[in-house]
Amino acid sequence: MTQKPKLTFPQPPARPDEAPDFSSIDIPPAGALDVPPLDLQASDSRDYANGMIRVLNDEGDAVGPWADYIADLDPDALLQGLRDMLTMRAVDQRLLNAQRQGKTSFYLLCTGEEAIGCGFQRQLDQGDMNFPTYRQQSLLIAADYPLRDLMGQIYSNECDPLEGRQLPIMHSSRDYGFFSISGNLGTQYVQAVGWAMANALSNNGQIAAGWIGDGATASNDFHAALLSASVYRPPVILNIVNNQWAISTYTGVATGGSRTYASRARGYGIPALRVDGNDYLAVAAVSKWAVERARAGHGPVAIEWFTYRVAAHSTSDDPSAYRPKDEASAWPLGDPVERLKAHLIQIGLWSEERHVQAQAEILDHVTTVQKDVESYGTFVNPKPTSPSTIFKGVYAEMPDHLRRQRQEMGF
Amino acid sequence: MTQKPKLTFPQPPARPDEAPDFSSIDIPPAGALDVPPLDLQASDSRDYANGMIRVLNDEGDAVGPWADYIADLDPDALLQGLRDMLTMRAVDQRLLNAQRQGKTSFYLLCTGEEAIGCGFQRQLDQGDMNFPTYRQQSLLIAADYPLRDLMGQIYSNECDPLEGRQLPIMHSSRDYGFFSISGNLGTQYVQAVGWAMANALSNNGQIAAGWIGDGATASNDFHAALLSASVYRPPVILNIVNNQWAISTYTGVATGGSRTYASRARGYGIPALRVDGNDYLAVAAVSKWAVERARAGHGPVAIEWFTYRVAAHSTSDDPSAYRPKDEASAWPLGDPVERLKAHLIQIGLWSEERHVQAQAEILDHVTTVQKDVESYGTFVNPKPTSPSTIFKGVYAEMPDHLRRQRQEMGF
Amino acid sequence: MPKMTMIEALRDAMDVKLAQDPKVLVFGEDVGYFGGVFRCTAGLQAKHGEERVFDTPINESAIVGMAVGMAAQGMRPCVEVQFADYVYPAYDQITQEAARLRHRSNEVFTCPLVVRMPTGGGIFGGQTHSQSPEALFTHVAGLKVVIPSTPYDAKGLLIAAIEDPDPVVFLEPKRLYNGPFYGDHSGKSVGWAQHPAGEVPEGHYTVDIGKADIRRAGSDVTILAYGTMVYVAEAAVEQSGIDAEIIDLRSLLPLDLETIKASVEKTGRCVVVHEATRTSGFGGELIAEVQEACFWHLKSPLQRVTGWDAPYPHATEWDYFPGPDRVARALKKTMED
Amino acid sequence: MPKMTMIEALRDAMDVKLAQDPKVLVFGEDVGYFGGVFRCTAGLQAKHGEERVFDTPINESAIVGMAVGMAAQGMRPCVEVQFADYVYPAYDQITQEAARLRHRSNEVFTCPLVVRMPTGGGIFGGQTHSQSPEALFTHVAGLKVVIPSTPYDAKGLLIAAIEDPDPVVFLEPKRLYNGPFYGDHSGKSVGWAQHPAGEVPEGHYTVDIGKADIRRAGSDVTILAYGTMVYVAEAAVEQSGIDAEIIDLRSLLPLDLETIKASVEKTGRCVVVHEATRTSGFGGELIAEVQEACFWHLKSPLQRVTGWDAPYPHATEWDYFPGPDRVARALKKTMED
Ligand SMILES: Cc1ncc(C[n+]2csc(CCOP(=O)(O)OP(=O)(O)O)c2C)c(N)n1
Ligand SMILES: Cc1ncc(C[n+]2csc(CCOP(=O)(O)OP(=O)(O)O)c2C)c(N)n1
Ligand SMILES: [Mg+2]
Ligand SMILES: [Mg+2]
Repeated sequence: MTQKPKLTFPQPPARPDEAPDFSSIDIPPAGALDVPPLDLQASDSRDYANGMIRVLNDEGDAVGPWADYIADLDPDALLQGLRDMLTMRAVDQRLLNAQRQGKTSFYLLCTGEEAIGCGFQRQLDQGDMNFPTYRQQSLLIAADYPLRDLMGQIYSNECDPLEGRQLPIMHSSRDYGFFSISGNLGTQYVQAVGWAMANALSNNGQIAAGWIGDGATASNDFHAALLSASVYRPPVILNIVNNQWAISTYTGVATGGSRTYASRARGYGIPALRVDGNDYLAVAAVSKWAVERARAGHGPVAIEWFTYRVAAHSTSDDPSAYRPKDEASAWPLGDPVERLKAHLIQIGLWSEERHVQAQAEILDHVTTVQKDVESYGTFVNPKPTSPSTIFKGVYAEMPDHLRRQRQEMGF
Repeated sequence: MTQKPKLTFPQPPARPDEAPDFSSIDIPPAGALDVPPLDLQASDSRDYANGMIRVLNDEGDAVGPWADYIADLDPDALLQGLRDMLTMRAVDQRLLNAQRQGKTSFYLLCTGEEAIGCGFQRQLDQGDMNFPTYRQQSLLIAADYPLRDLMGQIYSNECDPLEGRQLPIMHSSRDYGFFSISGNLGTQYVQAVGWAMANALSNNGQIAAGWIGDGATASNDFHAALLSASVYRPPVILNIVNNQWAISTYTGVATGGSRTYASRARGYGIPALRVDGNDYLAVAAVSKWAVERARAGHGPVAIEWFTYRVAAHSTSDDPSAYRPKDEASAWPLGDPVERLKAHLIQIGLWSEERHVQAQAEILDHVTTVQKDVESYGTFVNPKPTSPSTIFKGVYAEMPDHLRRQRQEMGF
Repeated sequence: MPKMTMIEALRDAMDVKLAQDPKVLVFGEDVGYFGGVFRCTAGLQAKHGEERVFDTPINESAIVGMAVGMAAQGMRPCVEVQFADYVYPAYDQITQEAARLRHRSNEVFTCPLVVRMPTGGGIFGGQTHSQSPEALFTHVAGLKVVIPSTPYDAKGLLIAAIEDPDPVVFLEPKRLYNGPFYGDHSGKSVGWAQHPAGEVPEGHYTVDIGKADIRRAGSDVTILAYGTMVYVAEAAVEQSGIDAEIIDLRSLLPLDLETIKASVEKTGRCVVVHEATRTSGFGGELIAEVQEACFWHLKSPLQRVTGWDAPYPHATEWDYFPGPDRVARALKKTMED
Repeated sequence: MPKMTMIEALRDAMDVKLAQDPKVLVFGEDVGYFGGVFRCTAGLQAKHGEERVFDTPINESAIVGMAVGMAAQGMRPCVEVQFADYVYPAYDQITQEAARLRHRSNEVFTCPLVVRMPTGGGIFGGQTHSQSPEALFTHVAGLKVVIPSTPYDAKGLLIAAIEDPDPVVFLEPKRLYNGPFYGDHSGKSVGWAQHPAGEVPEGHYTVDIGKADIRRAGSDVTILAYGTMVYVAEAAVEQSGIDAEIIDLRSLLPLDLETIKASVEKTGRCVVVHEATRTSGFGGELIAEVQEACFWHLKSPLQRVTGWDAPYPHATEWDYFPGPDRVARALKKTMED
């Protein structure tokens, strides 16, 4: 079997002119994996890193040990989960529309990935801190972040807590456990480790959670983060959102020969689990476990959330140029909203009618806030923030040269 | 077993005031591991990554499947291996003395690690390229690099192929398969991958070998290299020299929770092996296997060479400040020269007398070359290279501003 | 002659070189199948194959680090960093490795590579899609740094960069990709088809690295500009009515000091314009050189019009972007002084 | 008052702050148990514990990245990069993260951290132990950049830096660690015990960031220098007999333009000295500011004496290092012009 050295170039399962094909993705049955002890070691986490924790089966039943693990979750929490996801989807849709109408410069959806941020955030406590990427607005929704602030940021108007400084979607809110987003991929991941170290050193009982996309696991700071978490073992949860795509690049270009991203983390001696990210119950259960583990002082843990980026990368992107148009509908893990809805109906907590009604109520609420926020100005109807915000907060105290420049600007 | 989150700080087995202690290092018996097929997959390499390939046992016998694998190595090759290591040690000693006498600004020994570079290099072909660190001068010795060039570089005099530009030990020789050393740790590792990719693309049959220290595996480019090798699968061997120390920092600070460096590489989907680096036969055998594998087109492979840095980090360092003075002598894998010597005596190819004689001859030869090279100038007796070398080769063609600066300098 | 946008001209340059020289390789994030987020490499993989044009993981250090190894082994990699704002993870490989490899190996190993990156603002990209980091490269001996302002120059300079025996940082003013931009706050610009510099010859030609271009002859004051600011300078000249000589530097390192000197000796006044933050921007270097070379000809202090010393903002982009008003004001001031 | 070397002064600054403020943390490569390759942190771990002073893996991006996260969560990390030449892997975290965190979060998250790094040559360290990368930081809004030239300033500035609410890049001229260095090619220098600035008060005091120090009053020409070059300038003044005013900038960002302006308006001449490569070095910025502020007072072109635009060499170090001869020549030239 000797051959000439020849480079390999990882390929996606299908390109635009082909039929979607996820046959090579192995989907283990729901309920197959145990709940490990909180002090799980990397060496004992192989099956969790290579397998997939799933709770909801195709029939909408919650099954297996992880279902038992969150059996005490009260019905309100489940309904809240559904409402969170519906709110997220409504917000995304409304803001996408706003961008299409030229009312904001840029937007980016998390469609299909709502369960991950919504389910995770509800397991955190006040004071815990996420270090998100630009696709985790769902954390804010489930943190009950005021929609006015969220939308204000998108319109860069007076309602924007960041006073127009940042590109839309680059939210920041300390009070709601959402670290200021950076456009530079990966950097936040090692910062999360540092924040968690500060937590441990100050003994404040808080934890931190890093977030990164599958594509960005390739960045250097992914390595920097795993390494430092592995060395100092602070209370940090290292989340990897594997949504199969990084703009136009298939996840295989970031996976390389690794079995899973979770297994790569395991190579650093960090216990790692892989989870059905479209299964709200699996997300809630594993998040609860991970949060408990971190808070109890068992050190870092890595979680690969397996999902699919249903939307375009952003409003600057058209995915039909690089993947089949109908790939999302072929995604074998389904839609997180539909799956939770089915389960809630199954257990008698929900119905089609209530669903339709809830959707309408939520859309109504979101639209009302949006209209109000838009009254403070949009891109087509600007009431811009003062240009002098440019100089505000570059430093705690404005140095002379900035004062001179501000004067030159006319302020 | 709940506890408060508390940071861990990896500790070395012993500090200066303590007795050396390597009891926690697990040394498997020689001959325990098989020779895997050339197309070994990462998933099948677990035992190789966590175990240790050893050929020479405590009695000096070559045992097990890897001994058979190189059974056809002719006696001259073994004797050459011993001579290479003796030469390396003599060169190191002479140059250390020169530094102590103020004849050069800096030096750095590879004592205890000679088997690795010497054994590896002899398995390469002309045209293959190493991307070494500053502690792989043994590659040059076993490539029969002219001692005059090697020493010239140390004295930065007329004999220096680099014309005094670089710090002593930062060798560079394309003809001898030794890529120009950078002082910036890690950078060469991903360059090796790029070079190997160029080999595959040009179909030239050559391979590349990256080298990195245990401490420098923490650097970002270690990750960049493993990742890109994993994605494109070029003919590259990724060597990790784990000599237990990174200046004053114990290897545990770079290992973190990983079992071994080899196992970390395996997390990237690259098959990985861990080898007794003080066992010349194990080095030669595994190197031969890896070179064959790479050349046959089976993609990247990672090798952790397990060894001990007997010397100080460099002439600027005094290790007695951070580790027991006698730690080296307690090192359970012994001395590579002594072990090969014992084996050669055991199989009747060598004797104490011949050893003493060979040592004397080698020292004599090295000293003769050294005296000659020193006649071209040293730090205490400088005949410096022309200052205009500063401007030579910054660019292929000297731009105007450099020409003006050179004139300003007086040339 | 065919009309091309700057994007098409850049693509054409790579196409020409890929066809001509099997050693040329093109890669980067989203560069392969899709053809780049700005579509600069669209169609090149389909035409030249995946071994020549390919996608990479999101690791700029790996992209440049691989390129350094390839270049040393005889290839001619031309890599893309998706935005100049994301070049920093590769800063080590570019400045410590590529830049010094020739020198440190006494010219035995060399590093002929090109790092392309879209630079500058004016597209409401906020602080991580708008930066102009040229001064961080001009400080590094061993690098060349170029920045075209027309499709014609873009193609000619990129071919020259790929053929250059040394590493070239190739900055692409993304605001000019589709047309010249004069700083109009509506953001609108006419396309390159309407501009004479949109005429781009087919096939192989080069524009010399290290030669500036006098974009407008004038006698009152010299404006030194590059990239998007060349057009802003044109607009400012029109607006102010001052007869300025506009020099498009095109190459920042090496710098065409001769052309600059001749101009400033003639005009006695000089305004430097760039989009990057002011402090330690390339404008400082230009002023230092000009005052030294032309001191006895100077009639008034050299002026800088630059981005403010603050992160590039999103909403107030036009208050940050050094537009024609600010340049015109500086021109008037220099004439009054 | 006790006599201290610069190393001892730096160590004392960290010791004072570690004792005073439980939020202060010190870490970096070899910084913990061993106390740093230059021994700046020797004894601090033993005294303050491993949770406060510790060793890190060899990953500068991780060191600064962790520090950013810690600083945002209320700590005051003071980290060491072993040589300034190795700061590049951390360049992204310093310039894109630490520098902009306050601004981008509208001051909700802040980043009070210090990145210490030995800088400059004169120790035969070759191209990767001799660099002076200050200009790569002065170009970045949101950072402060300081560089002491005496033990007194080193301690006072480091305490001020640790207490500063914003990120500070703290450059330590390693050639001055053990004594002032006047550029003598023998490499020898007397220790700080022989120099008045070796007197360092015990306990807490600060030197304001942003204030220059007039090291020698003079009337003929102003020399702007920092770090090791302050002493080289002193030697050049002695050698040339020219009555120069020597300003030790101490803080490059923010810059004490007032002090500089007052001096150059008086002398009408100015020579800038730094060890970094010339093109796009901080000297360019200084000259641009000075000529703008003092144009009508200038009697001759502003001069730069800098490292050459080439990698820092090993054997020919003294031909690269801008020594007293070159500075004296520039002083004479500026007086003749
Ligand atoms: C350092 C850096 N390089 C490149 C980019 C450009 N970029 C923005 S998003 C993106 C893809 C990220 O994909 P992934 O991490 O999978 O996240 P997803 O968009 O799928 O949520 C790229 C390449 C960037 N922002 N930062
Ligand atoms: C990027 C970078 N950071 C720090 C250093 C300083 N440094 C030089 S050698 C060294 C230790 C390296 O240890 P290891 O990789 O284990 O190699 P060994 O010396 O043991 O062969 C350090 C920290 C450097 N050269 N480059
Ligand atoms: Mg993705
Ligand atoms: Mg080591």
